[in-house]
Order: sequence, then structure tokens, then C-alpha cells
Amino acid sequence: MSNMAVDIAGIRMKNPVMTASGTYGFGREYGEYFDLSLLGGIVVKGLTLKPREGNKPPRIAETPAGILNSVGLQNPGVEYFLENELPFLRKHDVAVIANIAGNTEEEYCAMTEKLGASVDGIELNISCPNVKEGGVAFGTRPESVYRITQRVKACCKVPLIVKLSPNVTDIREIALSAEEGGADALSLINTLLGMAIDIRTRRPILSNIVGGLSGPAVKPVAVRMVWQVAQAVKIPIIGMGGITTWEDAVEFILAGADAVSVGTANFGNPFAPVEIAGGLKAYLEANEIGAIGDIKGKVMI
Amino acid sequence: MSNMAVDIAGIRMKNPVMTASGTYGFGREYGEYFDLSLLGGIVVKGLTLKPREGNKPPRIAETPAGILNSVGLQNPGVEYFLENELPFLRKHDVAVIANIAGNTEEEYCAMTEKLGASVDGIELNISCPNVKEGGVAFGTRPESVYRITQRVKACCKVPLIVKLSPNVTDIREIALSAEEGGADALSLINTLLGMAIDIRTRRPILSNIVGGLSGPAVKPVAVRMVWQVAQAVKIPIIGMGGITTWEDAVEFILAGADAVSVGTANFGNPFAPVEIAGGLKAYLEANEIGAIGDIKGKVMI
Amino acid sequence: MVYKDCEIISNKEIAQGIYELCFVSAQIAEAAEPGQFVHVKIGKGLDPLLRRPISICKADAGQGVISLVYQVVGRGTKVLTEYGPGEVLDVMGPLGKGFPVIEGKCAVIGGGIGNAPLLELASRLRSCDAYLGFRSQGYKVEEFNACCSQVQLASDDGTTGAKGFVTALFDSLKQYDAVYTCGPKPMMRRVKEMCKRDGVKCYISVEERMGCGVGACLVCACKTQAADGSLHYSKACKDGPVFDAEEVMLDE
Amino acid sequence: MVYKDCEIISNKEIAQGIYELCFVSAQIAEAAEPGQFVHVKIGKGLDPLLRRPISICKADAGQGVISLVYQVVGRGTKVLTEYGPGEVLDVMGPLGKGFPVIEGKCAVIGGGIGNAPLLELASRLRSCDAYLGFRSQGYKVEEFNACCSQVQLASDDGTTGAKGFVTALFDSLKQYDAVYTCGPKPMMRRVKEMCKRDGVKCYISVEERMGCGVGACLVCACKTQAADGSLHYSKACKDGPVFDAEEVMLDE
Ligand SMILES: Cc1cc2nc3c(=O)[nH]c(=O)nc-3n(C[C@H](O)[C@H](O)[C@H](O)COP(=O)(O)OP(=O)(O)OC[C@H]3O[C@@H](n4cnc5c(N)ncnc54)[C@H](O)[C@@H]3O)c2cc1C
Ligand SMILES: Cc1cc2nc3c(=O)[nH]c(=O)nc-3n(C[C@H](O)[C@H](O)[C@H](O)COP(=O)(O)OP(=O)(O)OC[C@H]3O[C@@H](n4cnc5c(N)ncnc54)[C@H](O)[C@@H]3O)c2cc1C
Ligand SMILES: Cc1cc2nc3c(=O)[nH]c(=O)nc-3n(C[C@H](O)[C@H](O)[C@H](O)COP(=O)(O)O)c2cc1C
Ligand SMILES: Cc1cc2nc3c(=O)[nH]c(=O)nc-3n(C[C@H](O)[C@H](O)[C@H](O)COP(=O)(O)O)c2cc1C
Ligand code: FES
Ligand code: FES
Repeated sequence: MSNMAVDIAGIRMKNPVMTASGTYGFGREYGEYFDLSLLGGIVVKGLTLKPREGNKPPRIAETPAGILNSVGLQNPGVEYFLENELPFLRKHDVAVIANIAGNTEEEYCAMTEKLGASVDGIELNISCPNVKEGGVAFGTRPESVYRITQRVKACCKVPLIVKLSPNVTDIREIALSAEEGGADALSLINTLLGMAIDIRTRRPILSNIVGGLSGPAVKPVAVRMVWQVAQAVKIPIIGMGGITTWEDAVEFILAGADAVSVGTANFGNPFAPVEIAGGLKAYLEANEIGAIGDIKGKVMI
Repeated sequence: MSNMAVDIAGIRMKNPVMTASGTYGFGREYGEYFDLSLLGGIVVKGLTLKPREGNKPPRIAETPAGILNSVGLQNPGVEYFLENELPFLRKHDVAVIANIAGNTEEEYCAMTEKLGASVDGIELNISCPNVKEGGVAFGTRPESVYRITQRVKACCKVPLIVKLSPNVTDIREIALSAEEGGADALSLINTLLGMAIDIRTRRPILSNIVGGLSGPAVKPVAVRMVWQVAQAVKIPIIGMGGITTWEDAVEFILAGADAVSVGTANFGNPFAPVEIAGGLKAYLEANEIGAIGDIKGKVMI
Repeated sequence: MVYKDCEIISNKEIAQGIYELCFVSAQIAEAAEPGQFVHVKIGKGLDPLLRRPISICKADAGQGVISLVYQVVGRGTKVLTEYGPGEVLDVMGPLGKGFPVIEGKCAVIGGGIGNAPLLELASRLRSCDAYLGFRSQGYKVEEFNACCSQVQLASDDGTTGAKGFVTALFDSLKQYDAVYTCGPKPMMRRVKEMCKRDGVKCYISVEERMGCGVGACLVCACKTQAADGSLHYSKACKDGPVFDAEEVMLDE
Repeated sequence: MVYKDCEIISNKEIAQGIYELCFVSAQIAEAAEPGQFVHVKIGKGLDPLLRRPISICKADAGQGVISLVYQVVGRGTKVLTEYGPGEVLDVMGPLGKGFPVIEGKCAVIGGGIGNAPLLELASRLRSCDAYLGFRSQGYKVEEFNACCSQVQLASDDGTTGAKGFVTALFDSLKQYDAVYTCGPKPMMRRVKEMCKRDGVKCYISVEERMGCGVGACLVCACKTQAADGSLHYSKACKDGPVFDAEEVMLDE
């Protein structure tokens, strides 16, 4: 029996398969398909201090092997989450990570304080391309990544995961800034900034004009970034970007991920994360690998 | 009869469809399938001052709706090109653009001088991810983009096109640096840096470890960058990245491209650029658009 | 809510560019409410990537068969036409909130492919008139005839019924206790206005681009107005696709 | 060089995991040289994106039929098995440089799926012995019997012929004027060495991952040594897939 359990900077999970923020709501919907306790962790939809309505539709465009989305952080706010969504999630044996986004450092800190120790970890979304007020800026400059990480870390009672944007010249530099700022773990990648135009109407398909690219199309970029970051930092890495099959998950783990998140793939197959966890376990056993951690970063160069 | 002709900073082409550097050799091979004079322009394989053997195989990996390549600029050198390849291309009524790559500014200038006015334009490849000695660095810092553009422009007898790397935080900034440095036109995007791992062997599929991602998968990123750059600069733009159908070409032109290049799509369909040119013409006529330039940048925001 | 491969019984063109696909699923046929949809994976690979939402046109609980009527508009629906009997289709459903079935005298008003989701509803209503608008050729008209008191037809080019908009087939909707509509936005907007004017309850089925189809990703936003007048984005897939006309905004 | 949709005549499993696909193309059958390949687009969409190179196993110029023998290894070859008679396949070919057909006494030495490209060659050689190695079950053995003076078999598990490597079937190759080989690299390396030792001309067919298949993209690099000893990357698709053994490096 191979050991599938992982410990991401103190967040214990029975297996390394999580669901990616924004693709899984607060777990309720997919919870109708299977027992959420089969998952390692659930990262909830990006939360803001106050409720947000998000961007105008259309918010999604299908692209070759990918999708663009411009949801714009529609969410009921951190307080509603604590009162109405977290109790449901807590009925399951699964790590719950709150993904948070703000327009100012103060907002990030206020949310972190409100969340306290009620969740198993906090994921700092400093990379959402759909918030115009400053969301992107936070994640693309090393100095601001360092500063916001440090400030949030100071008031964070649970492990702090910093989620990185792929829309940067040098992902290592950003990752190192987060690590120096005190991040307990990193997650990557968020979406690549993209655009699609409907040639009949001559308008952008997304009413927000640009959106975030995710799905299989981005996998090679994500694997490359996980590999680069894994060589630069010492903290654990949660890898994501196009993971659809257990083979994809193995690829990310070999590149240097400690755990993986499944996002867009849920839309095609609600059982994707469960099947991936099952496939990983079978892979370990077939190859007589004692524990999932044994293959972390073991790509042979 | 709609007018398909375009003038890219003095490079006159009968239609706006070109073939992308590195995917079309020096034209000979696809010339066996159809008359190359049907194309607007041909951008030849990236040239270096001296012949180069390129990277070890495997040099290609298939990814979802894309490919990774790590050819590493295998080419016979600029002199061989002038003596043995250019005369063949010159037998056709098609614009010939030389794509050049160097390790130092001096190399770029030496090549530009050797090429003189023998070609219709020079495309400065400062963005190839497969040359380690400095190829990437040139294209990702605004100052170095400005400087190399300025130096090459000073010795360039034909229109100078600067080809931009998408692996940057802010493509506008880089585009503006090239424009300020004296670029006559811009082309984008080159490939996105990516990686793929064979989980059976646990080795990277490419022996160069990382490679450049191209094909339909990158189209949303390319369209977004063309749109961003078109708003920032005044010089013409050659758009590319995943163009496979005439509809894709229209999308790039609406986003702000004056001409388009077809790369990876050639591998699936040798007639792709000819079919795209035909489709564009039919589109213009069906929509009673007088000239291809009339829809440049006409996406409605 | 079911997720599985269902065997296809038939897949045929029933009007120009419009196909009917029937597949076997006792569970979906049993559970389906009129106006609900299924989320269909077309093809086995990554192209196309997303599922396609298609309304349930008929649910035959006795036979355990679901009928979908779809129009070929892009790559997904194009590839769907290539499926043949005996092949299996990967289907999630029934999804969303359907039409409430009301006792009184009702009307269904459909336009284009929007007629399809109204058939199962019409067959469950005690008393129903149908106003159906087509671009050109009609489809499923006999089935509407079989379950409606009255069926009136219109088409853009006059091929089927009167030439013109379906909304020109009636001056008033006062005689109805409830009106149900599905079709192009301008048509539904007109129906909504008339119902408001005539004080008739109205239900509208909307279309938005979808990702998950189950309420988890928030891409299918549809603007709605709460009782207090505040505006929100509801989920077309979970809170809809059917909304009370007073609630849904139908703005561009 | 042809590029077009060709009608499939048959597509059947001929050994475990190994299929033979026959399609109609008078032009390719006419032009094909032994050892050349065709570049096949599998599926209509973007998945998989690249064409797949498959060697011509038999080219029947009389009937205008090409036979391909392929092994299911990944997604592309998997999807290829789903094609049926009457469907069309998008094919470019014949491509590359084939085996030179030599007058004297020759041997073909194949391993695994590498036996397939040797059949057309064997049928054109005046005098040919065949040494064929399989993993387990053999295929096309009768066809080799029909055109070769002698056929010797080996397999990894002993199911077909002798148990062991195909290269264990002979001690010397001195009796031959030329040897042709295709199969796993270690096998071909051994054959190359023996030919060198025995002073026999040897031709090798290599496999490299391909993009364009026609010589335009340079991804299919194969290390070769020029007469002056200098090393270069040749194009497996255009300069090969068949190389003179003295030229090709076969290093890892
Ligand atoms: C709740 C609901 C019920 C529907 N019921 C039916 C039905 O019964 N019959 C029918 O023919 N059509 C129906 N539609 C529309 C149908 O989903 C689209 O026509 C279909 O998705 C188009 O796919 P495509 O690949 O052919 O087109 P493409 O334009 O290539 O699709 C590209 C992307 O846009 C989305 N898209 C395109 N048009 C629409 C649209 N009108 N609505 C939502 N998404 C769209 C696709 O799903 C896909 O993600 C329904 C839509 C919704 C939301
Ligand atoms: C000149 C030449 C002739 C060939 N002739 C035959 C033949 O007659 N019969 C046969 O069964 N196979 C032959 N092959 C190998 C065949 O091309 C691969 O098995 C096939 O491409 C695998 O595709 P896939 O999608 O099933 O596998 P995947 O592993 O999913 O393919 C992924 C990518 O890798 C490439 N690839 C994988 N394996 C190989 C390989 N061994 N060689 C080259 N590219 C590979 C694929 O083309 C694709 O681009 C030949 C290869 C070459 C280069
Ligand atoms: C519809 C949608 C909504 C998303 N919302 C968020 C979000 O609120 N916060 C966040 O950090 N990432 C968000 N993401 C990004 C994903 O969490 C993930 O980083 C990305 O999609 C790459 O993974 P994938 O390719 O598996 O989807 C969203 C992605 C999608 C597709
Ligand atoms: C095999 C291959 C080789 C390439 N070589 C070069 C090159 O030598 N110089 C260059 O500027 N770009 C090179 N490129 C990048 C293409 O010119 C083009 O910018 C990129 O592939 C995006 O277009 P596409 O998606 O249509 O292929 C190469 C791309 C491929 C696929
Ligand atoms: S489609 Fe995902 S919430 Fe509606
Ligand atoms: S595959 Fe393109 S050069 Fe050989």
C-alpha cells in the first residue's frame, strides 16, 4: 500500500489532489456527484471582503484545448462564506483552503483576520487577471509580492499559500519574493491573459474583452513554471494548469509539485479529481513507489 | 474585387498571408505542393552568422492543440543562404524576409550588413527560447530591445521587423521599446516557453528540457498581445500564433494585425496559407469590404 | 443528477440544419422536468473541450427515452450530427430549474430552436395554446398539435404559417393564466412586456454560455432583479435556465 | 508527392496490438519506393494535432492500394484503429528516401513494428533472406515467405520462432551483398556493427519524432557523419528515413 498522504506546510491531506479555486464553487454542486471526502483538499472560489457581482456576461469562451474566463471574482464575501458555506464543507474530511483577493493590502489583511484559524490554509490570489483595480499588479512585481506576502503572513493563523501569475517574464524571481516574504507554500499557475474575438459580430467574445486562459492548452507552460520554481524555492508547491488525467498529475509531480489542483477538467468530467487520485494510487502501486512524495521533482535531467 | 494587397513599412505583398520563420525552411519543400507566388511573403528559417547544428533530438513534443519545439536554430548560416537558398526564392513573386538571430549585437549587425538589400525585409529574432547564450535576454528587457533595434536599424538597408517574445510581463512596454529603437514593423508572437515530461521514462520529452510552444493552443495569448500592442504602437504588425484557418486570420486582423503568419498549421495542412489567403479574399468580398486594411484593428470594444 | 454514457437510438435531420437525437436513459427520463437541460460531451478528445447544454425536448418516462432537438451552429453541434444509432453519448442531467407546470390556461411562445424546450412542457400542461415561430421550415409541429388546444405558426420567410414575427400572432395575452417563452432575446423581451401589460404570469428560459453546467464556476451569469429591486448575477445553469419574467433582466 | 483524402478499404488487427490498414491511392502506389512513408492526419479536429508518420508496408501499383501496418502505442494510433472501410484518411506521401534496391544477395533484418517497412523491399529484391524478430505474435510472415528465399523468426517470449533476439539468428552476415534493417535502436546498432565487421553494405531506417514530414521544420534531426568525419544533423523525413549505416550515428 503506497502512501498517498501529503503535508503541505502543515496542511495534511489524505491525497495530493485538490480542486482549483473558482472551478469548484464551495463544493456543494460537485458534492452531489460523490463524497467530497475523497478529495485531498478543496480551494474555494476567490473571496473578497465585500460581496462582489463580477463581470458582465459572456464570461467564457472556448478556445483550442482551453477556455477563457472573465468571471471577475463574483462571490458572496468572506463573512457569508464563514457563516453559510464553511459549515457545509466542514462536514467532510477534506482540507479547506480559502482563496482570497483584495484591492489593497488592508483588504487582504482584514480577510485573513476574519478567516482566523477557521480554514486549513489561505491561498493569496495576487494574480487574478479579471480584477482591474490592482489584482494583477500585486502579482507581477517582485517587490509587491514580497510586501503583501509579508503583511498577510504577519496576521495569518494558518499556512499561507501564495498563488502565482504566469503572466511574468521570470517566474522564479516572483516565487523567490513570495518565499522571502514568508509564504509557507506556493501554488501555480493562475490563468494566462488571453482574448478571443467573434469575427461575425467583430466583438470580443468576453464582455470584459480579455480573460484568463486555462485548461490543457496551458499545461506545457504550467509544467515549465513548476519545474523552474521547484528548483528555486524550498517551500512546497501546488501545481495546476490543464491537469485532466492522472498522467498529467504525475507530470506535475515529477516537475516538482507536492500536490496538484484540478480546475477546468471538472467541467468535462465531474469525477476528474477522484479518478486522478485513484490513478495516482494505482500508478504508485504498479511502480512500487512507497509514497507520493518519493517522485516529487524526480524528473531526470 | 476586394484589394488584398498590403504594404508593411514598405514591404509590398499581394496578400497579407506569410509563412512563419522556422516552419517553412527556405520554401523549397512546400514549393513542391504549390506555386510559392501565391503567398504574400515567406519568412525564412532563423539565420545565424555561422552555420549551426542546433539541439539534440528529440526536438518536438505534441501537446494539447500545440507543439513544443527545440530546434535551436539549426541553419546553414547567412552566407550559404545568400548563395544557395535566396536565388531559388527569388524566382517567385513573393516577399522574402530574412529572420536573423545572434548571440551578440555585433553578430546581428554583421548579418544585417551581409544581407544588405538582397531581401525585402529583415526580421530580428530576439526572442528565440532555444538559444541559451542570450537570445532570450535580448527580447525580455525593454532597454536591450531598444538598443539592439537601434544598432541594427543603423545598418539595415531594408525594412526592419522586430519579432517579440510573449514570455514577458508587459508586451506593450517591449513593443514600445522596439518602436522607439526604430523598428519599421513588429511581428508577434514567438513561442511561449514550455516543457513536457514523459512519465514512463521520467525524462523531459525534449532533450533541451524546455522548448517553445506554438499552435492553436497559444492563439488566445497571441490575439491578446496583438491587440495590446496595436493600441500602443503606430508601426505595422504581423500577427501570428496558432493561425490555422482564415477565420483565425480575420481574428488577428481585427485585433490589429496588418498581416499574418502561418506556422505550425503548415505541418497539418501544407495548403493552409493558400487556403487562408483564399478564405480572406472570399470573406472580404462576401462582406463587401474594399480592402483588407479596412478591418485592421476594427474589433469593437 | 446523472452522469453517464447513454446509447443513441436515432439522430436525424428534421428540418434544415435542425436535428433530433434520441437516447436511452431511464433515470433522466424519469427525473426530467420540462425546461431542464442536459450537458453533452461531444467527441472523445479535447476538441471541443466544453460540454454543450441542450434542452430536453421530450422525456418519455415510459420508454426511458430522451429526445433532444438541436440546431447546427458551430463545431460542437456539427460533430454531434455525426453520431449514429448504437453509439454512446456522454451526458450529464437533468440539470437546472425547469418550467413550473400550472393548472390554468397557458400559452407557450417559441422562436427558432427555442420551440424545442417547450414541447415537453406543452404536453404536461392541462390546457395550452402554442405560438411557434420559425426561420423557415417548421419542426415538431405535429407533436405540438397533438397536445395543444391551438397551434399558430409564423416564419420569417412565410414557409411555415404566417410570414413575420411570432409575436404578431396575438394582440393580447390576457386570456392566459401563464405564458412560457423561449427563443431569441428580442422576442422574449416583447413577450415579457406584453405579459406585464396584460398582467399575465410569464416564465422565460434563457441561454448563456456555460462551463460546468452545475453551478460551480459562475460563468453563466444572467442578470436578475431581487424583490427589493437590487440587481444580481444568477446562474443560468442552476438558478435557471427558467426564470420568472419579473426576475430576469434580458438586457444585452 | 500527393496530399489528399484516400478511401480506406480495410483496417484490421493482424496481431496483438498491431493493425493493417489498406487504402486506395493509385498515385502513391505508383510512386512509392520501399522504405518510404506516408504522413497521416488522424481525426478531423485539433486532437491529435500532428500527423503521424507510418511506413509503407506494401504498395500495390496494379491495384492502386497501399498497406500500412501500425502498432497501437498512444492516442493517435488508438484513434486510427477506429477508422472503418469507406471512411477517408488524409494522407501525404510517399515521403522520404527509401531503401536502394540492390541486385545481389540481400538480407532484411527487422524487429517489432520495424518488420513492416521491409516487406515491400523484400518483394522487390531479386534474392532476399528475412530475419524477423517479434515481441510475441508474428505478423505478415506468410508474405515474407512468399517473396524471400529463407525466413527465420525469433520472438522475445518464444511464441514465434526462436526465443530471443533476432540478431541471435545469425553469426555472420558475410554471405550478403547488402543488409537492410529497421527496428529498435539497440538491434540496429548490433546489425550495423556486424555488417561493419563482415564488410557488408548496410542500410538503416530510423525513427524520429516529426513535424512537417517534408524537410521544412528541422525537428526530426538524426545525427549523421559526413565523409570527412564531421557530424551533422540530417532530416530523418527528407534525407532519410533510410540512411547508409556508415553515415548514421544511432547514438542515443
Ligand atoms: C440552457 C440551454 C439550453 C439550450 N438548449 C438548446 C437546444 O435545445 N437546442 C439547441 O440547438 N441549442 C440549445 N442551446 C444552445 C446550444 O447550447 C448551442 O447552440 C451550442 O452550445 C453551440 O455549440 P457549437 O459548438 O455548435 O457552437 P460554437 O459557437 O462553436 O460554440 C462555442 C462555444 O460557445 C457556446 N455557445 C454557442 N452558442 C451558444 C448558445 N446559444 N447558448 C449557449 N452557449 C453557446 C458553446 O457551448 C461553446 O462553448 C441551449 C443553450 C442553453 C444555455
Ligand atoms: C519514418 C517513420 C516511419 C514509421 N513507420 C511506422 C510503421 O510503419 N508502423 C508503426 O506502427 N509505427 C511507425 N512509426 C512510428 C509511428 O510514427 C509512431 O508509433 C506514432 O507516431 C505514434 O503515435 P501515437 O499518437 O499513437 O503515440 P503518442 O506517443 O501519443 O505520440 C505523441 C507524439 O510522439 C510521436 N511519436 C511517438 N512515438 C514515435 C515514434 N516511434 N517515432 C516517431 N514519432 C513518434 C507521435 O508522432 C506524436 O507526435 C514510424 C515513425 C517514423 C518516423
Ligand atoms: C471559471 C474559473 C474561475 C476561476 N476563478 C479563480 C479564482 O477565483 N481565484 C483564483 O485564484 N483562481 C481562479 N481560477 C484559476 C484556477 O484556480 C486555476 O489556477 C487555473 O484555471 C488553471 O488550472 P486549470 O487549467 O486546471 O483550470 C479560475 C479558473 C476558472 C476556469
Ligand atoms: C519548429 C519551429 C521552428 C521555429 N523556428 C523559428 C525561428 O528560427 N525563428 C523565429 O523567429 N521563430 C521561429 N519559430 C516561431 C514561429 O515563427 C512562430 O512565431 C510561432 O511558431 C507561432 O506561430 P504558430 O503558432 O503559427 O506556429 C519556430 C516555430 C516552430 C514551430
Ligand atoms: S455553468 Fe458553471 S455555474 Fe453555470
Ligand atoms: S519533420 Fe519537418 S524537417 Fe523533418
